[in-house]
Amino acid sequence: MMLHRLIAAIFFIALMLVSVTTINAQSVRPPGNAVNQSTDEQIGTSNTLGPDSQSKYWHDLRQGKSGLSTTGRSGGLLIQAQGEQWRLIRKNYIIKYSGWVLAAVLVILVLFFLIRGKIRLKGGRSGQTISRFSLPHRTAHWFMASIFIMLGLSGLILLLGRTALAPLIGKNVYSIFASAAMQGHNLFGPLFIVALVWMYYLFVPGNFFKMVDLKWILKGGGLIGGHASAGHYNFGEKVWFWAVAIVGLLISITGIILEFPWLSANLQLLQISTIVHAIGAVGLIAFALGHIYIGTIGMEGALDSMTTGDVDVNWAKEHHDLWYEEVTGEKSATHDQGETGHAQVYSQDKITGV
Amino acid sequence: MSAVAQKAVSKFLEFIDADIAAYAESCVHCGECAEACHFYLATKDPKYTPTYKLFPLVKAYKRHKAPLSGLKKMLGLVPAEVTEDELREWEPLVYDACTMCGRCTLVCPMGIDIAGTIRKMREGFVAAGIVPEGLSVAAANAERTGSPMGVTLKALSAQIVRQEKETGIKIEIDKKGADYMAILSSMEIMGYPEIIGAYAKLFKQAGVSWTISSEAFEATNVGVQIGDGKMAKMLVQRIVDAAEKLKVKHVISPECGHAYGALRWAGPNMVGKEFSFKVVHIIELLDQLRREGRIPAGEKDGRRMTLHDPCQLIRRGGLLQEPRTLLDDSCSDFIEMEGAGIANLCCGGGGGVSANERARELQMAAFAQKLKQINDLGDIDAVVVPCANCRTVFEDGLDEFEVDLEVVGLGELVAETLASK
Amino acid sequence: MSFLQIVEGPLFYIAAAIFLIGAIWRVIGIIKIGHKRDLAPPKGSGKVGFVAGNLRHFLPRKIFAKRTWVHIIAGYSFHFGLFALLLFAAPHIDFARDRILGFDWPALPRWGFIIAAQFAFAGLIMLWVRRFSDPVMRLISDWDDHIGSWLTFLVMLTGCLALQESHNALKAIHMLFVDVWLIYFPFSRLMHAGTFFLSRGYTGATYGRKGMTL
Amino acid sequence: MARMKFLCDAERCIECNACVTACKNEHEVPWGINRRRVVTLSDGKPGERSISVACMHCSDAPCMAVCPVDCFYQTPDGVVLHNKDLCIGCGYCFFACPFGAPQYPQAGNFGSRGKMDKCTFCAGGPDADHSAEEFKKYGRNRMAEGKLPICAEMCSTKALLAGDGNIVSNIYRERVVGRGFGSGAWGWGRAYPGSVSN
Repeated sequence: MMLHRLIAAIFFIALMLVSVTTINAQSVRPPGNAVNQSTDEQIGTSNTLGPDSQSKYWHDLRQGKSGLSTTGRSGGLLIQAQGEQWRLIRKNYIIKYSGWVLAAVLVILVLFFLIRGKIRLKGGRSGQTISRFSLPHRTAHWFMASIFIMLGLSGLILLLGRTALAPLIGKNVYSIFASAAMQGHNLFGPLFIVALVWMYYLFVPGNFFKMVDLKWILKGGGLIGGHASAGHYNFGEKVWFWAVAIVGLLISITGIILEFPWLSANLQLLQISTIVHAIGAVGLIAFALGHIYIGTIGMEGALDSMTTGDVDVNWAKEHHDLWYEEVTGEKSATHDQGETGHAQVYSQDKITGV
Repeated sequence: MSAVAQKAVSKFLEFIDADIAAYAESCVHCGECAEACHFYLATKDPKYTPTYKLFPLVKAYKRHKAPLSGLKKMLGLVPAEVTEDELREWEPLVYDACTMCGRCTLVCPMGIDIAGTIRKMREGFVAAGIVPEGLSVAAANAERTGSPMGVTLKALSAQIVRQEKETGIKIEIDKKGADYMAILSSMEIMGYPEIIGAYAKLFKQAGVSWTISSEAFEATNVGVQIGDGKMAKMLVQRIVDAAEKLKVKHVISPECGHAYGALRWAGPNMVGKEFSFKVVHIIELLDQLRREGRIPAGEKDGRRMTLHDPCQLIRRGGLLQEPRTLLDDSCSDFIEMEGAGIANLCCGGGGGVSANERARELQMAAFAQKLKQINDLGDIDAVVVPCANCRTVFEDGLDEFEVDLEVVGLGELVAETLASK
Repeated sequence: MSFLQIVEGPLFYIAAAIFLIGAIWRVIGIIKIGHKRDLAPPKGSGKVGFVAGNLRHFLPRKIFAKRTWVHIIAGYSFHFGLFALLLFAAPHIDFARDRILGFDWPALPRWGFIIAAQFAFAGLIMLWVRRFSDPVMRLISDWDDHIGSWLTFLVMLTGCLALQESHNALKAIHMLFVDVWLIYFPFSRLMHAGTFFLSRGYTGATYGRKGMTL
Repeated sequence: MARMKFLCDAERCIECNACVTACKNEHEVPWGINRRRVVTLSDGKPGERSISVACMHCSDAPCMAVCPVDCFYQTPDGVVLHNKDLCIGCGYCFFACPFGAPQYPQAGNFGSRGKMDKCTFCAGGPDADHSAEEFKKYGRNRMAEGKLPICAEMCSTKALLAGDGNIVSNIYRERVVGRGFGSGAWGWGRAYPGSVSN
């Protein structure tokens, strides 16, 4: 039953997407032998006192057939049929599962931390550092991070508040939170786009996938054991980057549609937007939790790259050996033979003593 | 608080006027000034951020002198006392890492005159006796002979005789009632004595009556550089006395950065009275003579040249156009470096830094920035450096980096390209 | 008396008084320290320099702007946004009319308010983020810088969260932060808003007297 | 307890829009908001029909289900009301409502919707009956006065029926019988599933 409804929901979303994009596809010429029927004459009975069944008439209205109206935002639309589907998807899938997904990610992270512990530097800290992220990179990252956190919190309050928060603090207090969250969410939304574009521009070099990434995946990213070579960004970081870029773009577009609803008179578009927006956002938040974990308590020395911009040389050798070689022209000796980085050699003074 | 720190702090407080108070209040720690400071640009070490160099003085101000500081003190919200250790920590920042070039003021959104404040801060360091050794040697020399390099009258006389021989023009010393009295920086006397010949040639042609005093020929004011008010005053007084004795109308400040400011702007305030003579910078004077047609330009120098803007003359002296008009007449292939003019980079050795042996490495790092600016121009035959101190720094630096580039003074260039009568 | 009535009534008036008296006290205090008379014959006018210095420092110089454009944009964006919000937001004008001045002036339309808020927030977040990601800024920043940034941020944030104008609690929180901000102002670096014209002007006057180009 | 329902007899509605006007007047709703509207089908063609539509006060109301702040409630009479003090103007009820009932003041102002407004079945809101706040937020509370919605009360052709669902369906049934043909009343299949009368 569950599976059936899920499939139906996915099918519905796909259908809505298709219907939006193929709105003009109805201009297909009918076959030559088709009987030319005027659909207008089919509406209603020919005689107001006649005995005809009106089931077709009402059925069409039920499916969203429009009339004319001089007043009201919905115009001549009598019954908006897809609102019901939207309600079901939102209540039964998005709100229901997004909380569990986020909780599950947290549990997995806690379990991972308990089992694997902090990923330490095998060689300890060398005391020598190497520059990893420039000031603009760091500024853009933290700009994005602060806006992401504000949007994430306010968004989750709106999405899950009625289920998770309102019973605890009461409807009246929760309404205050929700009002603030919505205003804040709408306010910071456009800034996310600014941050996204800026970040994409700064971080895209080095984030394209290469053969090394396949090897990295095969070795499980070195999390399970063994060493996986990586350039400036490893496969996980690249996936995170592209997730932010692509899902971020989706969220931005749908967010604009939702924030400026008069841009489109199409209610379906708004409904699809809320669904895409919520799924994308929950996905990004889940990913972000992992990102925050590995960047802070998960891995020794990782946070340095975003605070001072300089990472320990041993950290660079252990986690981004190919990048280290590329920058210093020096063998890091931690990876397999034959996986040399680019031959571009920089001067030694990129490394600075502490 | 130790007695040493006490001395420094009371000197700080003595020097904090409304200007410095406004500066201390207005700094929002935006960090822009770092981007203007050649020491920061050269090293990328945050401690060379100009506003950071002022911290001890600002602390003292906030604790003792700021309005509402009494109220804040009751609530325990004022900064702690400045300690001797702090002063010692800051000493290299205040002496080695600031040429008082004032470039930071240009970038500062609050217009804070950090260079001028550093100058006053050094008074506190001198009072506490926390001064780099190189500078104290120069100071001792100046006290003894009136010249930081210990140039004696005998040495000057020898140079004058040589220049007289070379130019064939008689240079009168201690001529009473002359219009102009020239003073020179020790660097010029010892390193570039041709300037004396140039003066002779130019003034002869212009018909200017001038002289050099045997009692006060030294322009360099090491007191200003080191921040010793007493000595600065003594050195200025010496010039004032000589000028009054010779009854000159003008005193010519040489091509030397701090000397001009020390005499022209700080001088009257130091001796506590208005001068009976006018102080005029040699570039100003040459520009005036040129405009009056008294020193017409002859054949131009064909070498490809650029101009270094000495901070104390151009940025902080206001002589932005004068050297350029003079150069236009003297040089046929002149090219400006990027960022030339008021915001040009400092040579890295002003404000006593070049006299401070300890700061040599830092000075060279800063000079590398300057050198890059010049190298970016491509092929350059010579760089005009109208400041004797900058000139020494240039020659020292070019030597260090093994760059072959001629450094010329502006006065000499004008003299060389003078139309022959 | 409700919480809102307290924070926009007596507490607001007390805070405003502290703000005004403190800020004026401090500016006058600085001016009263005074200077020694300058005996050197001037080459230009100090008064003209005072004004010129104030105006000149609004404009960044090209050579530095190349290196610091992000800070310049962030700084201007924050300050312009903040002043647009402070002076032209409809609720602020109503508040000024009803409680302080008795007259009003045209307010920003709602979209104008939101755009101004975008600029103000983007700028402030950028400036603050830079404070801890740039080693220079880390070295020179102190608690006052961070508290000032955060208080201003919270005042702006709570104001914008109350944009629906339907919950007294949200308005009261905004007013509470406004009161705290007003009280904090005269004792902190936020005072630069009242002293910047002095520091620019004094330097400008020095430059003006010396005939220096700005 | 009676279950309140609306019914619009499409065979009788003459598109006079008096229900819309009466509603606006009775509740003094602001500019741009119409709690009720009249939709004309096959306009100007044979078989033209008009239907007056507003909130149908659904049994399983979608608005109630999707509201993030849970501001809707249903009276024992089956009337769906909402609390404007809780409403944040998110617009989700409009996304979900089949009948396009929720309305928003200043819609389009940079995405800001004011607090949602909709037909109350002339039953006011959560504030005290007949209080000034109630009138300002929700309009007149005729139900508390023992009266039925104004739109139906003043409908000149009695096309719009409002009141106890059983009585309304009885009237309609009689009409259908009298007219000699049968069909489902407009909207009932959606709004009151399982109670369509024929």
